[in-house]
Amino acid sequence: MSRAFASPSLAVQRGILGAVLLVACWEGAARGLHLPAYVLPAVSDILAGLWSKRATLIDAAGYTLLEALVGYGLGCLIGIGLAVAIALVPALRSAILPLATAINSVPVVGYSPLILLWFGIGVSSKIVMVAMAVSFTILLSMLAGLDRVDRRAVDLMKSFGASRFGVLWRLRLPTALPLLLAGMRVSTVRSVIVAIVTEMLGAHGGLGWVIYQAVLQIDFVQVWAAIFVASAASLAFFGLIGFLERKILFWT
Amino acid sequence: MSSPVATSLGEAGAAARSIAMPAPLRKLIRLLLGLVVAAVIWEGAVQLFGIRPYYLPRLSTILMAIAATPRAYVDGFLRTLAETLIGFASGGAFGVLMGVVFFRVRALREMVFPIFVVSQTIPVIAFGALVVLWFGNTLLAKAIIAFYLTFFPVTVNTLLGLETVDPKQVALMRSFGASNRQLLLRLQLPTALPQIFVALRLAASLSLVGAIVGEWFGDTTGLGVLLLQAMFTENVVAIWAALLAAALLGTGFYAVVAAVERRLVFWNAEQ
Amino acid sequence: MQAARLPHPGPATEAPQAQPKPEPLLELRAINKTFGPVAALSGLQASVAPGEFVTVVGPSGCGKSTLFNIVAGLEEPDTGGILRFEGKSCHSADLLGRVSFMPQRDLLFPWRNVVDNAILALEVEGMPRDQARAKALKMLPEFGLAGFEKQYPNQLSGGMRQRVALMRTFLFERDLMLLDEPFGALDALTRAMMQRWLLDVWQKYRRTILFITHDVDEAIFLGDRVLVMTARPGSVKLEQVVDLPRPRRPEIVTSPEFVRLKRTLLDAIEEESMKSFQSSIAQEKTP
Amino acid sequence: MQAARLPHPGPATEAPQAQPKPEPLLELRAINKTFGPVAALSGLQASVAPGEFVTVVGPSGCGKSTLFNIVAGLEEPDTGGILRFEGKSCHSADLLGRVSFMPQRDLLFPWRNVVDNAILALEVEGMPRDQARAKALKMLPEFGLAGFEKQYPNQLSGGMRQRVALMRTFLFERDLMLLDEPFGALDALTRAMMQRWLLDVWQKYRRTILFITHDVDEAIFLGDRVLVMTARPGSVKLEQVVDLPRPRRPEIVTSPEFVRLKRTLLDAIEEESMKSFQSSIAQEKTP
Amino acid sequence: TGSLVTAAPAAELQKASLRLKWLPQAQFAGFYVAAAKGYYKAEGIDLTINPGGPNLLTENLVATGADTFGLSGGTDSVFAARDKGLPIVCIGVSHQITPFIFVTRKDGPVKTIQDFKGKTVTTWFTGANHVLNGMLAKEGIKPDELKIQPQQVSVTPFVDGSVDVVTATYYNEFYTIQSRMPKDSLKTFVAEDYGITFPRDTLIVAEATAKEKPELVKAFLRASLKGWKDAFADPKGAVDTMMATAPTLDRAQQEFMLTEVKRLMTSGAAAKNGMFWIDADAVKTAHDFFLKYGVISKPLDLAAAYDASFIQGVPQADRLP
Ligand SMILES: Nc1ncnc2c1ncn2[C@@H]1O[C@H](COP(=O)(O)OP(=O)(O)OP(=O)(O)O)[C@@H](O)[C@H]1O
Ligand SMILES: Nc1ncnc2c1ncn2[C@@H]1O[C@H](COP(=O)(O)OP(=O)(O)OP(=O)(O)O)[C@@H](O)[C@H]1O
Ligand SMILES: Cc1ncc(C[n+]2csc(CCO)c2C)c(N)n1
Ligand SMILES: [Mg+2]
Ligand SMILES: [Mg+2]
Repeated sequence: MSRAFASPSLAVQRGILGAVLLVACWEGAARGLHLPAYVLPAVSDILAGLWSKRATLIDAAGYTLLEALVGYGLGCLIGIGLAVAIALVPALRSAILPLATAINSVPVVGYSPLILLWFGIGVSSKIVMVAMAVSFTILLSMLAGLDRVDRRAVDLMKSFGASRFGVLWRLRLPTALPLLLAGMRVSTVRSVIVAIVTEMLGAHGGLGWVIYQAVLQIDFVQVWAAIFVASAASLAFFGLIGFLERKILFWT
Repeated sequence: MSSPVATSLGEAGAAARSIAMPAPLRKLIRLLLGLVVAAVIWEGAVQLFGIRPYYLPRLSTILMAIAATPRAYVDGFLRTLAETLIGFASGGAFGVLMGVVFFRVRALREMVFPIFVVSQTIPVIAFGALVVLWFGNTLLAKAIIAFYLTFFPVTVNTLLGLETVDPKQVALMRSFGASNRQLLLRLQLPTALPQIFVALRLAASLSLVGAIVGEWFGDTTGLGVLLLQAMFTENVVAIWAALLAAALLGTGFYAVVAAVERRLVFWNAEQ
Repeated sequence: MQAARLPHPGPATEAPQAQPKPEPLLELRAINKTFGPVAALSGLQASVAPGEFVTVVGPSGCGKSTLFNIVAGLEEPDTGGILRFEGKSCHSADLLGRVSFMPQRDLLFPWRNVVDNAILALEVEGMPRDQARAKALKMLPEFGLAGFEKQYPNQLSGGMRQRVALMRTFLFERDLMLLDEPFGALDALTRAMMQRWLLDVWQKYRRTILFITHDVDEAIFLGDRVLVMTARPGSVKLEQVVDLPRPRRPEIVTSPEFVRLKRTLLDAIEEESMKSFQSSIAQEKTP
Repeated sequence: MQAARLPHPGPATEAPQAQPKPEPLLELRAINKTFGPVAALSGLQASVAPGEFVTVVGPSGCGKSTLFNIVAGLEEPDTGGILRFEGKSCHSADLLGRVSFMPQRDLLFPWRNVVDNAILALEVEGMPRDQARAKALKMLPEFGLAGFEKQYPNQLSGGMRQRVALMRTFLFERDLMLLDEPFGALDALTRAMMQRWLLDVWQKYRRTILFITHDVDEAIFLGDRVLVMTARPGSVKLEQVVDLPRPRRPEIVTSPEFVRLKRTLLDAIEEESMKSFQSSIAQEKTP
Repeated sequence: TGSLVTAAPAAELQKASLRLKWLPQAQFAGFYVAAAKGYYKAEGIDLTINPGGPNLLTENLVATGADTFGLSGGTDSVFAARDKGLPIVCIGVSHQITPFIFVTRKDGPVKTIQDFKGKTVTTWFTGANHVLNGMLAKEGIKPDELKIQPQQVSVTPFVDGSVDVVTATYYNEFYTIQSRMPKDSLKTFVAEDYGITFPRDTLIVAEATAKEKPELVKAFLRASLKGWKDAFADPKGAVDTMMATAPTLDRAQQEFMLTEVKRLMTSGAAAKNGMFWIDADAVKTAHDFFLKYGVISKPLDLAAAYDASFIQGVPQADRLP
């Protein structure tokens, strides 16, 4: 009891200590060994660079987050939709699942050339890439969730006279929710990363584009500043979905 | 699995199955059949709907392109496979190790784990250039990128798995006078194994991502190189050829990991 | 003592005992059920009168749950058998939604609170939520759940969870209730509490109950009649009328009549369970 | 009948009954144990003679498992109490590895087959695997597990799993065995089989057994002595010597002496369980 | 890479690497030919050729010592690197004239550069954008008067007509466009016509290498030049070498590329002075140009950035193709 009470704040303190140590080592190495910026810039320089370029970086982050969020939303819809379709029409399973697994076994980056050729270097190719990456994760976790349902609970619902849809709505979907949300949480970081990776292969804007440009302009402080912003954006997105997850899954 | 005391009905069932064909062979045939059907649909659809080869070339064209320069694809496949394997093995081993260390040393876990989490929000491609800078144009550099992508899920799942150990089982072992080491090897790691394998299956895909992306940083051979080459020469057929090779590698490696899982974590699969 | 904290469901009336049976509510004749090579039920014969409390005991795997699944409409028996409900011959599937069924585990939905779990069947029937909730709220005190309506299952003890599951079954107002080992997961003491309470509630609502148990004491304590099933393939081996007066006090379990009944039943069960135990040892090698 | 398929562990000898006790193997005096604000045990007093079979009953949460954890060396009691083992005063931790302990659930390791589960304790002790396996293989028939040595736990029935767990406990040859509701998860019929079998094995190996159960019939059927514990904080409310002859036949449960003992114990338990039941209902609102 | 010439004693071989600006293709044929024929070994160099990639920066890898030699972006990137303090020196310039052209359709609305106004123009923001800006400035057009967009990997948007003007290299995209559109349907705008020369594909080394191992640098240049001469003398053989290195390349395109690259490498000052010649005037013009358009922040020491002594150290005969 008392330990459980004491440990959260201790954990936070240790977390902060860890972060401080890391930053100190980084700063110390960069300054102490006089590492040039193109090898590893000091954290203080990166933060200064971040501040001076904040307008550009915020714009770029907004651009990337837009792609990530739209793709994420689309991916979630597709994944959930396919999973529900499979749950309602079991015959679809043997058609959709092997195809999905086969497509999913190729890294998403592998598709980037085709997606860029098909959808251009604008926002749409990023959205498609993100949606692809997200929808597979969601489909698989949602299916696992829907399948996890207790057969006896299904029988119970049926004995009440519930239809296939009634069982889905009142039993399968709530049962699937924990796994679905876990998949959605993991997908947040992935969606931002996929957006950035695709941007680096060609884009009109966004953090990946900023990073690409900055590499070519030999501005490594800006590269790292953009990485910091990307990381912060990912964490915020991750935190948001994690927060929603805890709110929604009050019973676990 | 076969039983010395089987009922006659049970034996009849088993006999019916063995007449049909051994299960692995049946699976293989079904897989091949599926592939053939997919190939026919692909080939047919492209012809039937007159899809421009620029968007989707015919499967036969792609296969012929591979057949024209088989060495390039075989070499690329093997090279990427090597990078994937090294990254997977090192990432898996380090991931399990860190999972155990974090499980044992709570203070370290609280200090380092958040940093691990943050590190995973950084897209590899953003610091791939740095890896080449630090580790050169070597197999090691690619493997490190694959490693970076794989270790974290393994650490997380190892930790999760170790934490699901039933305290009653721990009490039982301790009542036998078990040491910490015995506890870890005989109880905690086996308990965590199913969870670890969930991550390893994920890591199988991720290490391939790492290898391919790693090859985008100035490598000479590999499926990633072929993909990049094809992409920038707008050679759609070559893009598809590289994709198919990657799909073969990805599915194959995943299947191997899954098969090893079925073998090692037999008690979970049979529930 | 029995009502110490448990609700008292009104003045207890004497139960009708071994009266000349009226038209049976449920009638089963020559019921067979096979799963592939496994014969679960074979030539099963039974009937249940309206308002009767019939308990069923039998060795593990003898087909008790299969019998319930058939009566609940979830599983069709092999052709040839006769299934009559309320005097009319019917298919198993016709009974879907006409029998209230409580499975072995409580199967509460963790995302629904006590009231919403209780009204699940009503919701499926299409009753508006508000109306269903109002109905359930009125019933809460009788089930010893007053004040717990907003709690979620993970906040309840095992006994309370079983009461919520029973309330869900009672709210699904059907003439026949099927209870499959409802107290199997409870420890012996909580179980004794729940038995007494169930009798009180039953005597108030007067539903017909078919009740599976493994515990002979429980079967005698609760039932008007005990059906002993044979080892697989299951059929009825013995129908024992329980001529103990109601309401039954906990002390009854050490009364001579009770002990005499128990002896009879134990002997019958012993015979069957040895059979099934032996065959299970032989079969366990092929899980 | 009882030995139909079960192994017969040699000629059963008469158990020593209520003899003037020799030096006790285990002695507990004034044992207290608190978990933060919760007092689990308070002033517990008990002793167990070598070779004795002592059963423990008591309401849920009264501290039975806590008592076992202390004796198994897993939990230190509060200072002040006296714990003596084999005549010597000791700390709880000194008992680690000196008492063979079987927890409530079988806790078999699913990745180990029957033999390897059985030899777990021997392995921990450092015995080479081959030697340990050979030893276990010789014991298999007695535990009704002959031919099952290569099976994995998920291929076994509940009764067989319990026998493997018991075998693991027996192979860890210590003078005192602690069995915490070993048959709690079994259905009533399998449970009856296991009880009779345990008596046979015990009479062959003559270990001292401390046995927790919720089932009064089981406590009387098995024990030389039954300890009834009070509601939390637990202490011994009643020590009832069971003066039934051994070997005990299943029919004994309907014998008048048995029923008389049951009545006495039930009354004592009833009183305690009502206490704990009421306090648990009062507490459930604040889980 | 088998060696045709008996190599110098292995013990004396000095390890070195060349980092290219892009993946293996005929644009770099000479280096591969030299390596294949053992010319580097003959000069005592054990040379590894490392390809580039979309997210790699040759200047950076050479500056940090990860690679010894680099075939980097061009004069613009050399200036930018020096401007950021990267200690690199240019030891040779490969493409003596601007390799980029701006392509439009003959029957389209764009007849003169004035017609760029209001049109969609795509270009690479990796150097080509400076050329475009310079050409527009020469014509008095402000960049915001047209829609300049980053150019994607593919030229399809141009072929499909959704882009009016596309940027191309003579040796690569121009080939792709020509293979996908009717012959003679294209019109091109050439930088030199607007008085702009933008030498690209620069050979660089770290300052330390230039100072401490001048012999190595000279040896590298000699071997490379031999390779290029062979490549131009026997284009078929050179393309064979490339195809052996990257078998999935399109042979016809590689042959076209080698022809174009030969033109770029032997035009301008190189026609007289030979390949990799550093034309001080062209460098100065480019420097002033970049200074004017803000590509570099301050005037640079051109002598420190471009060291012509190494290439001048090679006999002229060996430099001429
Ligand atoms: N869907 C099914 N498919 C195949 N076999 C089944 C199926 N359902 C039940 N069985 C088999 O039928 C037999 C009877 O099962 P059932 O569940 O009715 O037994 P039970 O009497 O309820 O047992 P328990 O007391 O353990 O609950 C068992 O041998 C079981 O394995
Ligand atoms: N580690 C612990 N921390 C806090 N409280 C504990 C701990 N272990 C046991 N308790 C509390 O001590 C009391 C006694 O628990 P114990 O497990 O000994 O009961 P029990 O008699 O074995 O119950 P049951 O019959 O349900 O197994 C309970 O109220 C329990 O909540
Ligand atoms: C993302 C990206 N887009 C365009 C180019 C330019 N480019 C593509 S191929 C080629 C010819 C080889 O030098 C050139 C100049 C690039 N480098 N990176
Ligand atoms: Mg059942
Ligand atoms: Mg306990």
